Amino acid sequence: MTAQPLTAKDYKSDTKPIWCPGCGDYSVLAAVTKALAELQLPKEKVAVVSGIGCSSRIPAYVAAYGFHGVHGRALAVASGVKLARPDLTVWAFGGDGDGLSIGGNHFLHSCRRNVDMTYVLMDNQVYGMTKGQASPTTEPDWCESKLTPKGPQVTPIRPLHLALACGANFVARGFSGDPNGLAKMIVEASKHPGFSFVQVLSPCVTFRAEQRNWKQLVHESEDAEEVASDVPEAMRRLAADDGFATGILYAGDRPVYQPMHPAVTELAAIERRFAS
Amino acid sequence: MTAQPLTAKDYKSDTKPIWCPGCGDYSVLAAVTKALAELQLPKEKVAVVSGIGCSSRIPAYVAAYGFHGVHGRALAVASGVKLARPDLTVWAFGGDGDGLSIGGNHFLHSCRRNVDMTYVLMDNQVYGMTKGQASPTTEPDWCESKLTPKGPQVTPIRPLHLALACGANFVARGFSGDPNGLAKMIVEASKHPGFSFVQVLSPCVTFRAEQRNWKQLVHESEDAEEVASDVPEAMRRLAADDGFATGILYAGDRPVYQPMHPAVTELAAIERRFAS
Amino acid sequence: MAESVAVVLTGSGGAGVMTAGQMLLEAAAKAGYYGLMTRSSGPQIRGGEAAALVRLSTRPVAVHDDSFDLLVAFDWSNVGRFAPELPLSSDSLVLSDPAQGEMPQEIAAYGPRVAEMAFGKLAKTIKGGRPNMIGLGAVAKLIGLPLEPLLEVVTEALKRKGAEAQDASAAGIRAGAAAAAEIGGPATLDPAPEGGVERWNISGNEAAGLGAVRGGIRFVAAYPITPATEVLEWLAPNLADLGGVLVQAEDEIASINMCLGASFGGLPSLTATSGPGLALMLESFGLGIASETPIVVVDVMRGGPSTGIPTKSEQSDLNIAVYGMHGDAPHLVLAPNAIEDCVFTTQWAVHLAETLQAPAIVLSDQMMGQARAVVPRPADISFMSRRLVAEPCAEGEVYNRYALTASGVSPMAVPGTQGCMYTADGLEHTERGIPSSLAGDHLAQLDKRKAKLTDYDVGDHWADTEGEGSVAVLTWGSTTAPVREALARLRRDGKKIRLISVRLLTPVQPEKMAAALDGVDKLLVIEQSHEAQFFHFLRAYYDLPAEVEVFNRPGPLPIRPGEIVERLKPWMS
Amino acid sequence: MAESVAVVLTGSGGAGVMTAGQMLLEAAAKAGYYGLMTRSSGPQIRGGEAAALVRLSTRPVAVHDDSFDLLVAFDWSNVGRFAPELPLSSDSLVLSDPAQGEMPQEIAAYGPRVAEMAFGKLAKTIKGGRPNMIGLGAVAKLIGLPLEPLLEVVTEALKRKGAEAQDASAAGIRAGAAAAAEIGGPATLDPAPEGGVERWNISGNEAAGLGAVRGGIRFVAAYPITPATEVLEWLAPNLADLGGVLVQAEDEIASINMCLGASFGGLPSLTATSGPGLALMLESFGLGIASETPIVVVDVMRGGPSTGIPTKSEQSDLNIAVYGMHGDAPHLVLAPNAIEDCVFTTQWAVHLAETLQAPAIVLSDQMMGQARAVVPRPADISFMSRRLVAEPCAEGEVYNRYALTASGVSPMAVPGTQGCMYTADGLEHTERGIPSSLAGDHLAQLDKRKAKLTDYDVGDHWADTEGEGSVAVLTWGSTTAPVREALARLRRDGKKIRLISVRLLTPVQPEKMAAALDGVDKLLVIEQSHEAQFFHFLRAYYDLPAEVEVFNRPGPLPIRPGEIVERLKPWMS
Ligand SMILES: Cc1ncc(C[n+]2csc(CCOP(=O)(O)OP(=O)(O)O)c2C)c(N)n1
Ligand SMILES: Cc1ncc(C[n+]2csc(CCOP(=O)(O)OP(=O)(O)O)c2C)c(N)n1
Ligand code: SF4
Ligand code: SF4
Ligand SMILES: [Mg+2]
Ligand SMILES: [Mg+2]
Repeated sequence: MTAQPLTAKDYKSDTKPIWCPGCGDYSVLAAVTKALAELQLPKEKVAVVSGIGCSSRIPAYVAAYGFHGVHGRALAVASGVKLARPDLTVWAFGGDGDGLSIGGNHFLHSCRRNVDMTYVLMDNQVYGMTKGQASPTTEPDWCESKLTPKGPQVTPIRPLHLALACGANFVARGFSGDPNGLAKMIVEASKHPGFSFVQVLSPCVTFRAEQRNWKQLVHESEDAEEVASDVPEAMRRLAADDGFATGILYAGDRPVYQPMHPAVTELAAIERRFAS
Repeated sequence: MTAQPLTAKDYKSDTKPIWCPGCGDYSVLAAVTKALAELQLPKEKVAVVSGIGCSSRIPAYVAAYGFHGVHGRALAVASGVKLARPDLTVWAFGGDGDGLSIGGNHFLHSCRRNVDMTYVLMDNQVYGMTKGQASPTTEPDWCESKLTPKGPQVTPIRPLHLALACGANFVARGFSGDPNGLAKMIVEASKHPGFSFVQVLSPCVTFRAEQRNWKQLVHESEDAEEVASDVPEAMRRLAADDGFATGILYAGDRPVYQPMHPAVTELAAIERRFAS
Repeated sequence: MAESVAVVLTGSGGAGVMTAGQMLLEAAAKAGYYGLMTRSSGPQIRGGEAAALVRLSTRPVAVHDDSFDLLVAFDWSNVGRFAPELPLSSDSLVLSDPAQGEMPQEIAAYGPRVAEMAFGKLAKTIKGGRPNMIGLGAVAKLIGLPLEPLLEVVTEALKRKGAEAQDASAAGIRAGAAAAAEIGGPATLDPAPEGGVERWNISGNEAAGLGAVRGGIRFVAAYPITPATEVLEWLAPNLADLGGVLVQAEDEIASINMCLGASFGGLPSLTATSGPGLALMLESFGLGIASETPIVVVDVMRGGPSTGIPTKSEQSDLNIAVYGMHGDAPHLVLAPNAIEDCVFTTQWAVHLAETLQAPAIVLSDQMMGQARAVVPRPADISFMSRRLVAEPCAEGEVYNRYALTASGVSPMAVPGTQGCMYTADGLEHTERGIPSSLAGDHLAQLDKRKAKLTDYDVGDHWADTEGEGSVAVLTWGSTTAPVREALARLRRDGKKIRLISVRLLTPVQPEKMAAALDGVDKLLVIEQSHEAQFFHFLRAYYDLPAEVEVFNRPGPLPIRPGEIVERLKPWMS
Repeated sequence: MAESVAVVLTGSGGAGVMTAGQMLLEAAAKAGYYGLMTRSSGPQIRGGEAAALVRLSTRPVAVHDDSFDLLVAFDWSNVGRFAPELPLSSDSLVLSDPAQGEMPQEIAAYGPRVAEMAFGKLAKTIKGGRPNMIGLGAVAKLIGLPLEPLLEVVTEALKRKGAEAQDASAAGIRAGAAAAAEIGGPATLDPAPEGGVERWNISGNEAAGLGAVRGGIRFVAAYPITPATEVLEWLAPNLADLGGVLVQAEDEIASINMCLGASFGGLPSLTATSGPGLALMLESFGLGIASETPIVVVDVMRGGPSTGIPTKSEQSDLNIAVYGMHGDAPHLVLAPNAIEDCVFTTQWAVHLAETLQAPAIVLSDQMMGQARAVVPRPADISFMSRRLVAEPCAEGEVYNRYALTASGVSPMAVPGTQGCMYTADGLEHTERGIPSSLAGDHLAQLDKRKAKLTDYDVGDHWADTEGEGSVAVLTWGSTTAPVREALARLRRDGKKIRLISVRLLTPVQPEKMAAALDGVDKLLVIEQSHEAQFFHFLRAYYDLPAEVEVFNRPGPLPIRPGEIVERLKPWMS
């Protein structure tokens, strides 16, 4: 059967996003469907997993199997899917709150466990869904939330640093304003064995309207041509990071965690061991 | 009143530890009481907080206020104590499972929040209390647990790397085999403003008997005289870390998170705002 | 003339229906009326269809009426999907802009009277004019609300925008009122009551926050969640002003553990959340029970299970609140039964938690929490007792943190108290606080933790009861409001009927309930839960009359007074 | 001669009482007996006082007797603290080493017969001899267990240690038996039954693991916790051998979410934990309910609340298991009632979860889980139905994941199935799976999720019932064992009495219960919980006879058959 190649549009579901007009997440969705088209993955062999948040609504908008889980647990669900079904391509998505606040522990352990999947963190430095509170990536002096009227006063998490320190096997930063570039990056992340992490700067135009000018701030990383393959080198590069440099920072070769192997025994043999 | 200075013994409670004979935790306890004596803190002004695990039993053995909480939440409880009671000296304790597995998210966020307290992680690279499973610091090929008969197969967390990446303001490693050195380190950690992290190598003689020879492996860090005050430099030093180098690695000067301030209004004035 | 008039304003995101609704409520308050406003909106984060539901009255109103008198639609985008929330009758008036197309089928099906008003066109006649202001003016005219207070409110609200904006809005209001002069209003409000009752404009979530600080809460750690976030938003700046603090934690587990730490440190502590967050807190809530560390958790309930329906109300967290802890875990569960009662019930929860050294859950819900009402100022209550703290111990004296006392409450040492150093523990323990697995210690401490709650005399606050007769309605929480209104209607018709609205769910009060039910032979239990959680809870712990019926329904549609009257009619001879 | 004999071996850490106990059990099994062994130890992680409690019998025994016939103390260190767990009678024999000092007061208080044996000295007479082997030999002699199987077991166990160790132990056993010849045994076992019933030596935790794999579980993600860890320890290597996998997760929340992911992927999935872990899992358990993703959670209950008493048993997680989720959240709760029933009940739980696409909780407990028994091989059961999966959809066909079907169960598409792509969601949704906050969708899905459980015919497995008459005992879980034994005693005395032991706690089965209770006018509810959680659960959901009494007690002391007989006597005319 020589089927027509699938286009990005084929990977869009017919569910209409609930996002605000102008939200960066639309472009992330576009990048995802482009990436799927680039990879020509059969729709039914892809699982898109997320938590809760504006960004986490993405699975329903992709024509693939999806799991819109609870807040903060996307990576645990995604790990379960991939460990049980190594034949599927598993992509997890979520916001900076979902992934780094309530979900921080699963981020830490997913980085080090190195299940072969891709995690796209749609970072808008705010909790969009709950109407604009500070997230772990918010600046310490951002005073627009009534919950932290004097700003969160806490040093933001730098997602790439954290991913590297926790052992992620592929670390990159993209920008929703460049869906083509982002699509390529997601393709690379997905192809790379193990746990791949992509931070995407994706503006929240409603609660962080000033992020509209991220397009002015975002620039390609100086080291973009040459991906680091060693953690200290990647760390060194990050030392000068302004948070807006895009590109693939690091690609490592740690062994993938895939502990499921074919059966070697029958149940009856196991049961016999109880006989006394 | 010119009271006698308190000795280490004065800071020991009369509750007998449940630890196995030879457990490294006895020496951590000794170091803690020595440190308290060194600091001459009034017993009632000290709060010792922990989670669950062999190591987490320590509060009851110290003559101070203590909170033996649930598994993995020591840092959250300790943060609450310190935020509500800035006048107290707050020390949190726990194992590698308590602090880095189930408690990983609170570790991450405590490092960055920078409440003025000290966290001593008693690392034996195993879950002692539950009879010997792999922890996040266990070697990938350690096969002694029935839960992971082929070893955990996951890259261990390096606690100092993680603490640095998450923004801890003071980072050190000690060894229970040197209680005097450890006591000094805890004193420094406690005096340093903000969140101070001390990883203590504390052997589990029951489930990791081979750790008895840690005393051969532990050595003072080459950079011990000169504490790094800048994160990239500390990271650079860690690049060569063998996991057994003791000493204070890093001491920073990030602002302490202490958001409680004296009242500026009466409740009545606030209530009046509801009047329509 | 009508004692109360109910109005809905609907339109898509930019139409400003929420602003208009709020202004209407404030204007009515200024004019001496009471009122209530709730909101509904579509699934979009921003800019979706929205509805402001406003009821104005000469007496306090805690619930919407069976139907709305007036529906003003600035446009019809997706308004059809709200139809079940916006019941109309044939007496209702629908006012819409002919430029916005047809009234949706679902609204038309109610068979209301229809009138047109070109909000858009009229607005364009005014420089800077906006359709919602035209609509506001029309509403005022149609329901007989004087224009003056409305103009005052609008002028006040636009102070920062300058005179031009103020004038444009005022002109819009006047234009709307003028345009409505031709149209017969659906009902005209009775004149506002005379007299100087102090009235507040407050939401249930703000009220819970106020109750907390009245009760002495000075430490809050929490993680945002709909529909509880406004509790926190109110508390954050006000706690800071009062010398306390609100910490935004990394998750709900951190939140409750920070509260435990702060309360251990001596500061009354609270967190607020909704179902999913409460679920995450339960393990540590149990630590509060075992270690006898008082804390208060406000759960603003939303539709469940799981993520469910975050923006809609339901009374389906009763089970988890009452039974959701592992082990035998006695604790306090309270529920406010009206917006203004969120003040009292939360304050009382803090009081009970502190007095009994036990964690408490306050079950509010989205309906109360996010509704805004103009109500009489909630009375000041001051409770006498506080946390029983330990005195310093002399050298050699032994301090037993978990001493077995007559009341079950043991003096709690606050860090800083000399000689009383102890370790709070979630492991079972001796009186001293030393871990113990002995049956005797376990039983003694279980008895103690239970008795301190069941032996405490909670007085009359355990429930609101009213009326007499052999028929009773037993309910709780926000469902109390429609029940009260239904019963008032029946009483107006000379019927005898009792209301028991349970405020203190646990510890259960069998004697007080038996007294309240004395002489009742027919009982209707009313609640907003698919599984009839309240009814089964009552069965488990109380002896109910032989004839019991249940009127239960899940969210999001509220139970309306008229439905309750219908359900009761067969019993009303 | 006795049908069963009960022996305790005690001593401090190094004494080897657990090894000896295990060998005794195995030897008895070899000799054709049935048996049971449980353990008790002090708070120390290692090396503290310990007791092996062994009962041997000619028929299967699921519970310890009212008292022990023989107590062998290798030393007395802290053995007093076990006294309440080691009831003795005046017919009991205590055998202790005179070199180890006085019998503790608490043991002496039982007034047992006392004999001395110099375990230490005798051991020293043998090269490499150990006191516990002397003790084992003495026990065998005193209760009439043949030495041969014991020698076989010991020889087998020490195979790796070499002939010298084997000989030393054999010599020790013989020496102990010889030394005991002079002492009159407390009771002599009846001869072992003839015939070739296949017998297994299995713990409840192993049995739960076996039930899981029999049911088809191939994915487990879990976090260790006492007393559930052995379920995982058994599963890890065996799953690997069967082509499945056990993942040790970072915490319980990750565990259950990994299970949800794996089950979504099509693999039957399970996790095991105890109360604190279950509490952490509840939010995500609710996600399983709302998204209709089957998973099984085994909760091996321990003393609560909070960290409680990790090493001791209690039936106090019933509330959290039945009611612990936010929202209206129907799900399955099952409880095995004996060690070997852990196989069947866990297998059945997997079957029900998969068939009904609903999460299930299996409530085992420390008593069953960590006890080891010699029992007849649990029967093979095979259930016919499995998860209803969706067929591939053609282009243009719409797949409704949450279709409203007659049974409430909708075909579930496993990823890989062409054309059926859908998004599993914890938000309320339409049949298609699209988030919806409409009352109609909510009600339809709530009805569906409820009906698929309540309408399913669970057959006879919902409870174990036996006996007849107008008096009944209603119980559940591990408490069933002493009830069975008590009722057997009463029946031997010619009394009529019924047993209903509920295996399926939810969905409730009102019709089946009514049938089981038909003709009962006196009911005794028995459970191991301070709050009488089971009794209140029964009240909430079932109509009980007019005369109901409750015999409830918290852990850790088990409820003994004799106590039950006493409680029932007044009703036994
Ligand atoms: C357990 C739990 N806690 C809190 C919430 C409320 N909540 C929903 S989304 C969200 C944060 C969203 O922020 P982020 O993950 O950054 O996503 P965004 O909306 O910004 O894309 C929160 C706190 C929840 N649904 N569940
Ligand atoms: C919620 C919860 N999950 C699991 C456990 C079981 N548990 C108790 S201690 C422990 C790990 C202990 O390891 P660690 O923190 O390294 O302390 P150690 O005993 O090695 O000092 C675990 C898993 C628990 N008590 N609570
Ligand atoms: S609130 Fe922000 S993140 Fe959410 S949909 Fe709107 S713009 Fe996007
Ligand atoms: S098990 Fe290990 S960590 Fe625990 S007390 Fe014993 S030696 Fe120490
Ligand atoms: Mg965000
Ligand atoms: Mg450890």
